[in-house]
Amino acid sequence: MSYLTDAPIDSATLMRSVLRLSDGAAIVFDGVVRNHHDGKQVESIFYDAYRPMAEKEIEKVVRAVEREFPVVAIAVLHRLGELRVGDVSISIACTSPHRAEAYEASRAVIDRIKKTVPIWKKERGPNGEEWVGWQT
Amino acid sequence: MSYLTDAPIDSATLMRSVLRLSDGAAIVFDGVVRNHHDGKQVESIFYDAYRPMAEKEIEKVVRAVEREFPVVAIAVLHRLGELRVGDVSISIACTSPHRAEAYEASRAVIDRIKKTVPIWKKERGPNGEEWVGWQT
Amino acid sequence: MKVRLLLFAVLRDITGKSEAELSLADGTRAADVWQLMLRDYPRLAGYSQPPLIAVNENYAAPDTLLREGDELAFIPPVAGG
Amino acid sequence: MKVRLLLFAVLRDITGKSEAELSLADGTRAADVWQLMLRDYPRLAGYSQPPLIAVNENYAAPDTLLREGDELAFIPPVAGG
Repeated sequence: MSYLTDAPIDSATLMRSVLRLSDGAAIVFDGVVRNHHDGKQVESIFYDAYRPMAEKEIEKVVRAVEREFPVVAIAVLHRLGELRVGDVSISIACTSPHRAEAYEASRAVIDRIKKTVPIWKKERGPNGEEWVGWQT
Repeated sequence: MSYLTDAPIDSATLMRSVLRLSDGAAIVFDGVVRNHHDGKQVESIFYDAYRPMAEKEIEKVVRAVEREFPVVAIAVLHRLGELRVGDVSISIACTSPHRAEAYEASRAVIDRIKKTVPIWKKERGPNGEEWVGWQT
Repeated sequence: MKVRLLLFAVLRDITGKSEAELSLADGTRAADVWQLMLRDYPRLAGYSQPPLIAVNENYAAPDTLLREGDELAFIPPVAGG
Repeated sequence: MKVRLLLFAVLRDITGKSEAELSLADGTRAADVWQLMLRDYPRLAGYSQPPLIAVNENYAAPDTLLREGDELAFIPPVAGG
């Protein structure tokens, strides 16, 4: 299964894809395009990726967090391309018999994905566009 | 709006009901009927409530957590009646410009609802049925 | 005075009722009604702790004085979520 | 030796290319290619830090020796999620 998609994300379906009969808790984290960043207005975001490497790096994060929380099942889907305000850019579903581990795993997955996965975003707003994160 | 329902819960719709243009993170917690509890097999759960008081107590939890995390918007829906394994019993959506507060608020809401809201569950399994939590 | 008693979950199963109208002496406190319940339904004595009490849809102390028209409910340990 | 260079995001915008085939001397290390980039695209010198480096779809140290057929990519600070 791919962790990347060019289509809108259906978080509920993602969650159901990992939910087991023994799970009592499901945490879904959705990253959403918001209308502001660093004080600037945002209208849309273009997500670019080094796709095969991004797939591998997300897989590494998922496997590592699953090893740390063996009772948790994890699904991740990151959308690429042009997204508008309100669109879901990433969805992370963590299911578990009890909720504590699902919350912990969910935060670990998003924190690590943001650090290591080769995905970039260009923000577009009324005053132009800019790739986020690399400053001149 | 009511916090209680007798119908299946649509978590995605609940999340969208509170998502604002300024929100970059949405955490949805779904409580799900699982097939075991305290070592016993579970086939279904019947949820009963003191409805008007449960509405008020959920409202108190939501308002208190919103006061503690003013940037977070919160929606809660608890299902009552007969639920089967895999059915969502409660959905809690927390949206926020950034994710940290949404995670914190989400955990606070479910932790407190489980302590104070007058809702009860009767578990049904192959060996009979039992109201959970009050021991003889 | 008349007080309306609501019964939920295990209490409804044990009493076979979802509500009852009680005629009580003035000065009756909420916890006194639980004593009446224990007298009428001895099975309830087997539970490890008395239930919490709600008067008019709010949690209330056991020594709350009841008044005409109050709605009283016993709240066994909750299990929502 | 030939090495395939992949360019993403801001690097693609600055160079106007999404990939390039490089002919490099044996013994060339990954970071040496970044020096070539700085020579060809002086704008890149304005960035506060050099990008990370990936060789064959894995993060690699700057002093990694390149080999015939390697796929090299520079990874500016990531911003997924």
